[in-house]
Amino acid sequence: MNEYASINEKLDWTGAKRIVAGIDVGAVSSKALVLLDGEPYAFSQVRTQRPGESAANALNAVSRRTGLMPENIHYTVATGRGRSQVTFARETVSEIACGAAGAVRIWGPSVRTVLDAGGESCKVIHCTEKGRATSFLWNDKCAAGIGRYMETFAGLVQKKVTEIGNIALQSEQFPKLSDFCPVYAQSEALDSIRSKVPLEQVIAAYHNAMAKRLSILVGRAGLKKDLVIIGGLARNPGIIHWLESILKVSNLAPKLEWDPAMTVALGAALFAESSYRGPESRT
Amino acid sequence: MSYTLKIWKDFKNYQSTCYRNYAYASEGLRCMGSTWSPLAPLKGLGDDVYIIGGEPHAASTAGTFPEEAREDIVAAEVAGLGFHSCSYLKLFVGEVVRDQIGITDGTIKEGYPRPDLIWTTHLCNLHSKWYQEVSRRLGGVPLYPIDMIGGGDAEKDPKIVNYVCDQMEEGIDWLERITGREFSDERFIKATRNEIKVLVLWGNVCALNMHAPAPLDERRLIALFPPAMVDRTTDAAVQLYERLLEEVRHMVETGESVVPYQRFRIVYFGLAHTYGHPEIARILRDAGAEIVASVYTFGTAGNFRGFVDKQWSWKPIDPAWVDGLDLSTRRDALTALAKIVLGWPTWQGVRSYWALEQMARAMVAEFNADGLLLAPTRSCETDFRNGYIAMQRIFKNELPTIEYDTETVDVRKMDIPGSKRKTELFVHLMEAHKKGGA
Amino acid sequence: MKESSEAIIEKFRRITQNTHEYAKSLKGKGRLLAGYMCTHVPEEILYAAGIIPLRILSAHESQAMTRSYIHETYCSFSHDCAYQGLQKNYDYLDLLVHSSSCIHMAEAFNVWVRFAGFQDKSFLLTFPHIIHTKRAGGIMVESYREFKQFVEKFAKRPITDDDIERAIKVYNHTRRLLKRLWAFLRHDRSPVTGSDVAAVTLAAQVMDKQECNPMLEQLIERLEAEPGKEPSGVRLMVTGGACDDLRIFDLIENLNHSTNLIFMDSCTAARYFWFEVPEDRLDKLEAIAEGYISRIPCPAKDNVPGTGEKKRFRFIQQFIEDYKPDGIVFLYQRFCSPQSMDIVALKPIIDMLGIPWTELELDTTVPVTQFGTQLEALVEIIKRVAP
Amino acid sequence: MNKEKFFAGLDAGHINTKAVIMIKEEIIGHETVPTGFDVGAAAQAALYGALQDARVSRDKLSGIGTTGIFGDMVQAPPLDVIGTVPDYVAVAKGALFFNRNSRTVIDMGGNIHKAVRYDPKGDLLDVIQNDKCADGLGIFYTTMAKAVGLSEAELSESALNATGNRSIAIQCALSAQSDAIDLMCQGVDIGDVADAVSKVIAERVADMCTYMSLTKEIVVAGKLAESQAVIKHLSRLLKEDLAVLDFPEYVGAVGAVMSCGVGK
Repeated sequence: MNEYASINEKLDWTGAKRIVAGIDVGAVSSKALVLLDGEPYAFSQVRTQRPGESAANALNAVSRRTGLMPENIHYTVATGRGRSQVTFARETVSEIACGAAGAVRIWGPSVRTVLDAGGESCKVIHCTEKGRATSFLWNDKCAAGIGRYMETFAGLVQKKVTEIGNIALQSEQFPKLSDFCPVYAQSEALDSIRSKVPLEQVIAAYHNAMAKRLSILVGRAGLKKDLVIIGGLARNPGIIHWLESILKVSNLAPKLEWDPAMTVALGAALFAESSYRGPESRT
Repeated sequence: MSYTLKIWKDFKNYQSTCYRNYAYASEGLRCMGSTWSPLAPLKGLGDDVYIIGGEPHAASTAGTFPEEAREDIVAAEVAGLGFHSCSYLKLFVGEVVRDQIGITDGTIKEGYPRPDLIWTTHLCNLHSKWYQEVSRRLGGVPLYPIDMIGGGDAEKDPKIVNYVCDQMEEGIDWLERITGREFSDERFIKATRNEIKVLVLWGNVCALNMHAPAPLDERRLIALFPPAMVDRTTDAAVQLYERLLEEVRHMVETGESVVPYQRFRIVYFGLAHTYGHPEIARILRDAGAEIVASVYTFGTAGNFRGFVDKQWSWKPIDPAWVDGLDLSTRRDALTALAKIVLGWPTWQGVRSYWALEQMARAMVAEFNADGLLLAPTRSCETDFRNGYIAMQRIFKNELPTIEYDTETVDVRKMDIPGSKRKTELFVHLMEAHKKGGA
Repeated sequence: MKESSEAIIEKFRRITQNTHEYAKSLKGKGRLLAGYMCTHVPEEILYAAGIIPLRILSAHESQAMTRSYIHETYCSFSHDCAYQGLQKNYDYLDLLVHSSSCIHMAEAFNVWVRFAGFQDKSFLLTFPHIIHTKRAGGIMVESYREFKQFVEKFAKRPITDDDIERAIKVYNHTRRLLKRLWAFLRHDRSPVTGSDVAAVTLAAQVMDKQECNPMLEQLIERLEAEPGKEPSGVRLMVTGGACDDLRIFDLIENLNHSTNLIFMDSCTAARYFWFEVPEDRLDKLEAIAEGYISRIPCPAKDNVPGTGEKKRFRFIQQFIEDYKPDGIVFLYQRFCSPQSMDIVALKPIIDMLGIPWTELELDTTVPVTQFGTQLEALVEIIKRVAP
Repeated sequence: MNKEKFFAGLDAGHINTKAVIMIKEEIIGHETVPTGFDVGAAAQAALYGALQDARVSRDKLSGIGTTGIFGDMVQAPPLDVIGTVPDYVAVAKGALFFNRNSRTVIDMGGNIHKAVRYDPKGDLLDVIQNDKCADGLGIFYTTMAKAVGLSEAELSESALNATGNRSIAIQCALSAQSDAIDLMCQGVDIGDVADAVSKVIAERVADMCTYMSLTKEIVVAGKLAESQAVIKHLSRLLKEDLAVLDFPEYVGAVGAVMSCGVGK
């Protein structure tokens, strides 16, 4: 998916009093999310290649879909690894604070732990009922890139990254792969060609291994309920299934009406909203 | 026709009994620590002293319950231990975290039995930090670490021998203070002689592998030395190893072996992993390649002639020498013990690259090896990783040499695909070498 | 016109950037140079013989060429230092000295000795692996004595007690000056930044102390005269292992939010000098041993026989009390196991004090956006940022 | 024409399966297909692709030599395999076929890399294979090209035009990727990122090579050899002239034919 934009048809930006945007320039994809008077209105996602450009492209994708022009936006907050490159943003906030704020806005005040499983990094964030981050754990170096490696893995098994997650659900039994390092897991997966392990089992095993690695990070940070998962990997049913069974939690699956990959951008937009309304609006 | 060891069962029983005693003892003293330490001083406290040692316990737990072991390690990482710390350590701490303990007889006891004291050594970066963490988690168990300073021919350096003796001497006062028991020198001295005897006997067993065919293979060696690790201070242990030596001697006389088909003799540097990973052992076996000597199985709980004027030898020490040792005073016994412990090959290599290199050279020569297999252990902070990479650089042009990563008990970090690939290549290179090629 | 504090700090920074150039300038003055890789080497003994000890530092150059000498799973600092030897970057050294250290730096030392031509100009001191054993001092004195004899033979001159006493006093002076410099960081509106202090401290480890001390005195004098910089922002304390990469400390003080780096507990910073050697003792070697035992312990050697206590934690808690950090940065070398064994036990203590923390896992390269994000997130948490 | 003896070489690797059709000493057809977890199917596809490319019908084949990590798994009929050799044997024979004076070949594949030293007959003298942490360098290169939105050829191209001198972690493909992306997020020029990516691959391969004495001439095989940027750094690090073989990706497959004692 190189460019994608969606819009809440019920809203119309022309009449809006406050138009703010959150831009999340992630390592793999850049997202833009626009709030109209505090309500999510438009969302877009593009590949991150040159962060500055990608941020602009994300916003342009919204414009093409809505006619809303960058100059119509009153306030923009940038977040994500490439946030420093977003020249048109008024301020930047870390994806940790944004992830917490966005997650609580979507899943409500019962959220205490947010697993942000992104393309290049995974973080476990603890937060208050108001969506304020109180602590976080960043993946250790050996657990970097789980998201992007999932794409690479899909390529190796010649499937779409959007379909392997479902294939992973087809087997509960399989020879385990290393759940310590994506490179090891990849090598062992390739080696299982020799032992003629059925492909769906290899795919399941790979998802199981990556979910196990994520669950170790969650456990290490401390699993305070409710747990929610955001970021690109949250779209992957295989990862969700294994996280639920390993961590013994339920309802990790994304909400139908909400793409979990938008959550951090939403958080940034919430920061933009409160900055635009001024300090008194801060919770 | 491959030979089956008669004494096999007795070894298994001895090991399991030691662990059961530790796990289920209702009275007596539970002592924890690296059994890679002088153990005799503990026996000065009485016969009702039950020992659990970090490495052998972790190893046998992994051997007995592979899946549990994997979960133990994960539990330790969830509890915050380092992703790159010793996996023996993590498995061990993992059991404490999960509040259970696995025993080699295949049973798991719920509720981790709290030790009364920890008596251990420190040489690598982690050895005594391991037990600091256990002690912390169990609410502060008294801990006495002995600084096993050294490497190289430390056992010949009076300043180091005295340093270790003095620590043990103070340790004995500490043991009395902590346990409120009176220390019996008589018991201690007896235990010391046993401990040294077992170590020397094991050295004799290993040295018999210089014969062709080598009577024992890596898989048997790794299974036969744990009793010496678990508790080598008892009369029972001495008798076990005397009988083993007798049986293996007889094998040599009759030219028998547990694996008679031996086209290639391999010298192995690394923690034994062929036991836990038969698929790798199989590649070697199918090609008639056997590991006939390995520094880990030989030198972790075994003593050899070692350095005689700076030249290393794997030739055995005459067991009669032990009976002749003058251990009339506590200090005599401590000195003898310090020397024997500092003389363990595995330790001499830890902080001395030249010792490690000499051991390898001597092993290749004395065991008439066709190839050198180096398998550094990813998570090991002692000599099972130090210097190994450089050794490939040094030996590669002298004889077929292969190096691949392995692990003690953390299968997630093992390089199964790579080790299979490289093992096949290894066999290919030894073939070519025999033909006068590579 | 007197030099400004900025100018003096710049001088120190330049020395950290051109350590070889500086060392060669000493050589130009006819001095003998001894490199060392671990701060357990008793510099005083070398200095007493007129030899300048200087710490071997890494170059932060990402390279794989040491992977065929040292195993992957050794810290990037040891790999990088080994590389400096293989690259012959330190060939001007007259001597390489090491004391049995953590396994990682020991491997780096081995590479120099075996493969980088230092076989015949190196010395390895026997040094306790547990610093708190009752007899540690005793064995240190014995191995110091052997070392002293070696140095006398090497320098072709006897080392008198007066020589050693003079060296002790020079080094103690450096330590006191560094402590005074660090003391600025305790207060609000410090006239000097933490990253500058880090740079000066690092420079001191590669300098002739007789040249270093006057520069430190000048600097402190200037700083005392200056009004403090802008009111301090969020106070961050670093605790961890070897880090001679000043980019990290600069990064910590150049975030989106105003921050001050107020303490660095590591063997390339506080652990290097945070102790003194008793002066005017009869037995000089005993005095040196006593001094080195009283240091902030290296995690690899920190275990009190009988209790298993980690003395290092007492220091850290004291530093927290004195320097009042708002947040803590665990900065440690990837693969440094002793550090991780400390951190697992330290976190509960830090949590109890209610101080937020984050972990930066060091490699040769610095992932600026990742570390930057982690640090900014930490500051946001401290400032309770929320929409 | 019917007297002509046609032979096929199949190199079944972790990532790609390569096939060549040869007549005597001449390569008349070749094809690469992703192995994609079905070695048999990939072998068939590669073989038929190569046959088409050579305009030779299946029944004209006198025999097939196989090699590669899964070389022994393509025996399934209707493929009449006349011989299977290990990848390091084939790559030596293949390298010698392409360059009679070569004595060392550095083979940089998708998942693993190795160096092989051989005598004038192409028989092994020494072999070194990569460490575990250096697995997947080829995959990494492909992934990074995708990440920065370039083809692999373009990645090499822009690396060669790099102005800066950036470094990324060399621990493994994972750390390297993570660092490369970090540079990207700092807004570093793509050329510099590409250069750092090529450099890290060369570093790992060069380091492995230092275990062995590399006898001249030294040649390079494998798909990564197509990256001039990688070769540039590799030759700088080894301080050696490196000749990239024609069809570097097919050296193994050709070697498989040669190893079966045919093509002479």
